Amino acid sequence: MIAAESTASLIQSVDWVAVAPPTIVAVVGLAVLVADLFLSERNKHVLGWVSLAGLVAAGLFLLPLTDSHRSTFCLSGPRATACSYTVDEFTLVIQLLVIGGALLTALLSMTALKDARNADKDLPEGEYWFLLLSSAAGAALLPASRDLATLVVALEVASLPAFALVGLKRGDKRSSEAALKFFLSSVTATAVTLLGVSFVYAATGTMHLTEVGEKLGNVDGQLDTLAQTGVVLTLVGFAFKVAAVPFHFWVPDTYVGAPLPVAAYLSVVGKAVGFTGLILVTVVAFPEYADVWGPALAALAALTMTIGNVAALRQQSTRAYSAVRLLAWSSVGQAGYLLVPIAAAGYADRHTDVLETTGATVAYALMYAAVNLGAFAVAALVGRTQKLNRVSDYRGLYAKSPLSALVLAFFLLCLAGLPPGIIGLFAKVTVFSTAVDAGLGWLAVVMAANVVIALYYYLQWTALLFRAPEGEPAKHHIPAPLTAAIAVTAVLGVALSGAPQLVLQFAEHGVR
Amino acid sequence: MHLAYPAVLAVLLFCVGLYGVLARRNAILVLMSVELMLNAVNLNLVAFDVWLRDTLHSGQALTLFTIAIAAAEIGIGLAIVLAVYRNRGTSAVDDLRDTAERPDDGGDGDGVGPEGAAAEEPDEPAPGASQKAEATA
Amino acid sequence: MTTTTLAVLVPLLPFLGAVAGLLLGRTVPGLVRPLAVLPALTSLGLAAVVAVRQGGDAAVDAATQLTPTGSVPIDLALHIDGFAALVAVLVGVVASCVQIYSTAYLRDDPRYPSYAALVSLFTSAMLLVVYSGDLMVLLVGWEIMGICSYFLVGHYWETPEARAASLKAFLVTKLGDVPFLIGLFALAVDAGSFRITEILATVAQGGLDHPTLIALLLLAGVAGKSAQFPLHTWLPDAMAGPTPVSALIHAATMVAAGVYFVARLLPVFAASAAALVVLAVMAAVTMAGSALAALAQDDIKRVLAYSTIGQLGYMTGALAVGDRGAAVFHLLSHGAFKALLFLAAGVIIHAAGTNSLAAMSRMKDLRDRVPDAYWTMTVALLALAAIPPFSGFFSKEAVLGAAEHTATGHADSAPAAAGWIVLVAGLVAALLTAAYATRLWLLAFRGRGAEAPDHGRQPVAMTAVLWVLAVPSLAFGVTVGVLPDWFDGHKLAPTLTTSVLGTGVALVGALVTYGAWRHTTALAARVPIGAVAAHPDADGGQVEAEAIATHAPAYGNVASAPDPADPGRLLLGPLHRHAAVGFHLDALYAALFVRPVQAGARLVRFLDREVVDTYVRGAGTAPRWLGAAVRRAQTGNVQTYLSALLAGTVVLAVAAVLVATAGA
Amino acid sequence: MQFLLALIVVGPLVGAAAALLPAPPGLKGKSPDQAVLRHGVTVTGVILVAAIVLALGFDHDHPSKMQATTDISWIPALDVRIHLGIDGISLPLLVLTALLTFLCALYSYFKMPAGPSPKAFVALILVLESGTLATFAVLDLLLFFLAFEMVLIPMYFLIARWGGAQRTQAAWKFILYTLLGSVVMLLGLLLIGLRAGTFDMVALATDNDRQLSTSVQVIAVLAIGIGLAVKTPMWPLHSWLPDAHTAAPTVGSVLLAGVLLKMGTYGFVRILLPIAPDGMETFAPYLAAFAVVGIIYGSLACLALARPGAKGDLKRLIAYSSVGHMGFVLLGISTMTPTGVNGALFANIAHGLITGLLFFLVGALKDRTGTSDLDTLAKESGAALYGKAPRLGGLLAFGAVASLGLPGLAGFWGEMLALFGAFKPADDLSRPAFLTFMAIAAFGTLLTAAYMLIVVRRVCMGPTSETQETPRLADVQGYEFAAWTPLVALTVLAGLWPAALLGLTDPAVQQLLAGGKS
Repeated sequence: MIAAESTASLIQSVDWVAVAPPTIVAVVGLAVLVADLFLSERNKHVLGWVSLAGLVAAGLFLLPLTDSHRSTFCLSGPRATACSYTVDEFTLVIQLLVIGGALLTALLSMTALKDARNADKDLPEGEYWFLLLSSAAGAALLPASRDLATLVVALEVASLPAFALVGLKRGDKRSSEAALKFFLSSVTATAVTLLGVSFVYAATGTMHLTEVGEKLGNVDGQLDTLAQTGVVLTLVGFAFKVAAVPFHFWVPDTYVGAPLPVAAYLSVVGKAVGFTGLILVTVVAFPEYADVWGPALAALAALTMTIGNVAALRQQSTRAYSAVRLLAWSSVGQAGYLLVPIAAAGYADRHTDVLETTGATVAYALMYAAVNLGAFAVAALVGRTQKLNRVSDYRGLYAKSPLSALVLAFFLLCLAGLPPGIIGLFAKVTVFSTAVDAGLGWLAVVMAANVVIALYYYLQWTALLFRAPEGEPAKHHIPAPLTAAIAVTAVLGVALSGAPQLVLQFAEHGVR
Repeated sequence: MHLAYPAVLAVLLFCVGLYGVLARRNAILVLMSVELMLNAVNLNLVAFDVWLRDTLHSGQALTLFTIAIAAAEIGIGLAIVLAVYRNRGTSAVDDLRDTAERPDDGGDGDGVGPEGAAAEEPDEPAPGASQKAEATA
Repeated sequence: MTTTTLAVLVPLLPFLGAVAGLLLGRTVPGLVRPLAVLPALTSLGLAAVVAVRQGGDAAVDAATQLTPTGSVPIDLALHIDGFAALVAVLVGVVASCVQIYSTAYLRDDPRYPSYAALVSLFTSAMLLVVYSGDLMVLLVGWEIMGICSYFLVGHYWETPEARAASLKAFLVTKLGDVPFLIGLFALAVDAGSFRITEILATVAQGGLDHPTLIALLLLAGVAGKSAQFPLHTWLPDAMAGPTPVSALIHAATMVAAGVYFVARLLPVFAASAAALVVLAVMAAVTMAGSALAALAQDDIKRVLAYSTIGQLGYMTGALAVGDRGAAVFHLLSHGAFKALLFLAAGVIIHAAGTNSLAAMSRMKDLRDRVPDAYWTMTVALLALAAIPPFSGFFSKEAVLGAAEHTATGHADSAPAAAGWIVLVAGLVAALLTAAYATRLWLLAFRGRGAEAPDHGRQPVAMTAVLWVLAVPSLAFGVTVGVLPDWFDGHKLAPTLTTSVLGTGVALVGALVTYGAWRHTTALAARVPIGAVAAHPDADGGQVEAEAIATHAPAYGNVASAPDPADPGRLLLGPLHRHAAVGFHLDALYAALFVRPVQAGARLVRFLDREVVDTYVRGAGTAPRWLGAAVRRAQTGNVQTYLSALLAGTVVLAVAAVLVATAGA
Repeated sequence: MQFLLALIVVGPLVGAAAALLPAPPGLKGKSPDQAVLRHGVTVTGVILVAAIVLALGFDHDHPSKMQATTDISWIPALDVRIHLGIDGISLPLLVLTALLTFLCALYSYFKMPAGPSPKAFVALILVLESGTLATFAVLDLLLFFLAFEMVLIPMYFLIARWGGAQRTQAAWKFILYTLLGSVVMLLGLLLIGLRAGTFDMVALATDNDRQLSTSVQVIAVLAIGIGLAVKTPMWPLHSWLPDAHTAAPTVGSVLLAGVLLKMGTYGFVRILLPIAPDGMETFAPYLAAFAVVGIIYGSLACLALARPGAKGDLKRLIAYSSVGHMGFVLLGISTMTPTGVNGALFANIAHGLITGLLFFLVGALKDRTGTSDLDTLAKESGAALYGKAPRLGGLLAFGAVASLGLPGLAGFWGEMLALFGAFKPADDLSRPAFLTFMAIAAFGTLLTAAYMLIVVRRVCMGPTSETQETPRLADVQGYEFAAWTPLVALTVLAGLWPAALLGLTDPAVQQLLAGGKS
């Protein structure tokens, strides 16, 4: 009997419903990989629809979890509260963001894959879908993880397939080169993070975030500097994924080299992984060391914004792939805005509205995800005819396809934060208010300057859309999935502009 | 044994790996030094686990995970390096400069390149090769 | 119809006439002349009725609130006492005469409709100033007069002189109006209202805390508007406008508004003795300087302009000695005969084809060509020179009597010094006035040489008006007995000593000039001078425009002419050159005001382009330059990326730890 | 009444959307361009009628009470409520905006500015109108910021696509400069909103326990003041205005000068004066100093441009004159007295009418002679416009005279009351400082008169040599009369009967300055 009990106590009870979303995505991924072996070249597109269905299913599974807080993989015995996998509102929102982002990327990928198949540039479909789904699974796992081990594993599961995805265009020299750069940078960052984790483990003796939070309070004397170094080093890995400044060098090269849907995926879901990790680590694990990571993140945010916007400013519109590179630099700039609320959380008084300030990051991220994916979708549309995807190729898009030009203009102005992009404006206002509330006056002024610099290149591109086109405006038919992607993002953007409360509610009462 | 020995050894190992990553030209050697860094962290974790006498042995559990992750990384890393080697004939890390927007010299080069390509693009469908060729211009 | 409604109609009718004229001017040409003349005549009649009804006893007061302002409300108020009633009548008379005269003078001028509308707008503004009981509404009338004078002086905008004169006229009066406005603010704040009655009540209780400063501020505005010493330079140049305009604006009404304003608010000025002394000095300098300058002018209208400045000096002198009755009495009589002089001058210029006295002195029996102008002008000149039976004698003696009364210490309202200054300057000016009056009469009508050109009879409208105005110039002295009960009771009859002194001095002036003229007239034959207008048979306005335009090229400068036969040149001797150009005041003002402002303008232009813009452009290039640096850092070599990554980590860790330890 | 105000604010947006759609068959005019321009005229006409009905329906006995208010929650997270309402201060501005936009639409119906599709032109003007009307009608700080920014993109495209020479740089300078100002203003608004707990202007204005401490107020006034000063424009932050005006099309200039500049000064009166009085007291002398320097600087710049041989552009000159006039408005506001603020609001409306008229006239002159450069127009001694086009010359003279502040026309009352306010500023402001400011500003009126009349001399007057028949310019057309007579009539009406505006604004300003107590 005792053995039974002891064995019973050894086997953890797993709450399958809580774990459902990432598991479904992973299982479907495996199914796609296996199915790829049996399918002939002709009906490879079925895999696309299967993956799409899998993602939708995972999305639906989020619904039952909305009511209660569920935790699983908890420690047995006295410290029952420390669980590795917790599903709370924050997790659900981020999982919604990840799965939504993956869904839109899938839509873009279906067109990209079909074009690649027509132009017989071999882009292996089976592997593509498997890698995409596995990366999505990793990304979905991360927000729910509540201990450092799961966090690092989730980070790696999200990143490794991404390296492969970037390098998937066989025979394309730039794609493999981009993959290598992305790989080397990411791996180094992960090594540094692991080093940080080990130091934190040394100082606190536990891996669970909540316990780390308590133990960090009373670290004895000489381990103190070790703990502080550990805290900062742990942030590096996630700051790398968010593409904060000193770790942003890989972004333009990778986005240019990677296939466009993958670049879109990285800019949205990759970044989501990064700032979710940052929030969990800083807000849940290291509240005691707020005076360490607070100023660090504030400096990072200011630097990221400025460097991102200023570099985007200098993009010449006639350079090859300048459109994608501009979107890359703009995503670096937007990462700066995402970091501000987290930095503000460091300055807010400890226990009252700590989570309310990071809620602003979540709200801004939702807006950024929808709008950025929309912009990438239109870039993909234009990229289908103009191979080089230069910004100057967008001249006179209004004459060719008025609707997509209007939509792109709307997205760009949302990113710039100017009406008619009302949701962009209010998201920025939320971020501004967290900075002002936390007393980060200088950061707010830097943000103000960055809004102006950002407007320059966003509006330059928007103005270009409406200028008279050179040469004959070639009417071209837009494939179904691409139209679906653009339509979804556009409707999402306009709906949110109408009722920003849907997104900004997370900024109000925090994300428990 | 006092904790300091393995900790210092781990940090030294980490620094050696770091040097390898920064100094080495050949991609394979860079991968090896990355592997070295990860193993330094494993050593660190195991040492702390023993020192803390952690009943849950979470340090060693994480080491197992890290080893698994390192294996996966090396798998992908080698695949990528192989692809780079096949495409460019060299795996030297520091002359992979194509995706960068060459700031000045290539400035107009890039500009001219695509123009040239765009000009000759419409008249004949660019086979994969020519697409590659002009991209490297 | 109560007196108030009549009084409201007086300024309203010309205003409506002006608006109608401006709107319908081009569409219904036939209607223009009646629209110009009728409102003037009816408002004259109504003004007379109001004057009779008011009859010198209690002032007619009525007010409704024009607008709240947040502190001191502005009311649309009427305050008609004896002075206001009579001055309104004078304005009505002169305005009607000018309108009738203009119908003939500008017969075939295409821009007559706008001209007539502006003159009636001007008349309504002047009547508003005369009747208004609220200082802010007075200021509205005050400035509308200024802008009407600007447009009317600029009537011949083809000629460069008119373009320059109109701008100068408006700017100099506006320069005076700026301190004037500040003075009004001070009054309003101390009295708590813009109403004249309240202000006078406050002054009575000694409520003004800086009476001298307020008086000086108001004086600046008065000097600007009434062309007194410091700000008089615009009046001679304003002669570039048509003669009827000069007759109305620069003789009878606008320039008199300043004097009228001071008369209305005399207690404010009387509150500070210093202000009265300043006023006296200003009057003295004006009288003497302008008389000298008048003697040296060659253009007939500029002589009259300087003479107007001198006579206004007399009125301000009377105010300086605290006797506003004498001042307004002189204002009324001067208004009549000076308007007559200007209108007659218009006729003469039309007949002779030139406005230069030198040219006229070389034409024989010009007086037979224009007999009406000759006789009426002689009457007016005698009145100007204050020869006994004429109106000028009585009004000027009233002023000199008041000055003598104060000088001998009897009056308590003004310091004796002011009295002496005004008396002495008055007598000197009387002598010089007689001198230039005789000079003008001799040069114009006693010319020798070629036969004056004959263009037939002058239009009856012009000559009739001359006779109408001749009546008051001749007979106005009779009313010296009945006027005081309209004014505040001071006796205006001429006292013996001043009248003997004044008349004697005047006769001496006339005789000396006659002697000088007999001596120099022989030279006239040897030095032929004469520039006659190109279109002698055109209407008065056309001839005058050409005369003005040709004077500067023909004679070297717009004021004097190189005529040795001019008695003025003999009398003034070395002073002649300076007097001709108004003692170089224009050059002084140009150096003091105009040049620094232009230098300031150049500085601002430089500042705007170089300094303010460079900051803005610099702010633009800074991010661009930073962007170039970042793009250069993007080398593409992955090892630089890694080293940057690790360096960043180290820097971040060290900084964070330091901040934490320093912080903790 | 609420529905009317909501219609006024949202109507133009719906119109703009409709303008982009292909014209409905009913409205098909001679050509699609004609149809869309007619659509523009009808929409702005409806809005103008609605504004006039609103003004008539407005309860003139208590203009200080907020009327026609709608108050529905929009974003609880940011505590943003769609709170619209008008009182004595915002009603005149609302009507002025509706009128000016309607006149612009009417003018461009007959004379389409050179540039691409009129469809986009009409849509942009309608969005611009909606933005400006919202700015004056909104009573929530963040909505004020949203409306403040909604105006930027349309104005940028108006200048960049339909403008004249160097339009791109001018458009960039305009939008980036104003955006920086408005984002800095956002910081101030957030500071107030977060410290005081609500973004609602009425609540903030009437709460007298002043949760906002003086230091917070000082920072807020500085931040918001900079944003509003850029828009006004105040002296050192004005360099975008001349370029924007020189490059903008006629209609763009009229709207920019007539309406957009008012948003800055309205912000001062509606937000800073009631909500942060202590902050304003610390900054009042500096604001007055900058305003006065602005007056002198603007006038001297105009004098430099008007000098023969300076190759000055007429539109640039009028732009600098706007800097001068807005200097008076700021002086009025900085006195913090009912008289001064009344003067500021009156000068606001007067400047809108007069400068709008001037820009229309200069635009017409530029269409006729092909250039607005003063030297080419007035060759050496004047362009004699009185002779060539008497009515146009007359109107230009009227505009110039109204602009230099002739009493009896609208321009005078605003400046006079501002000076009168400065003569006796609020009791805790230093009297000698404001007296010197008043003296300098009064001297400024003289400079204004100087350059205005120099312009009249060089453009309207001049030799008409009968020898060669001077090329008769086309005199004022029918549609030009239709567009300009309302402005002339209103200028004269406001000049002769100032109570029409001051009656409305005075009670509202008294209550505003008294901290909403009375």
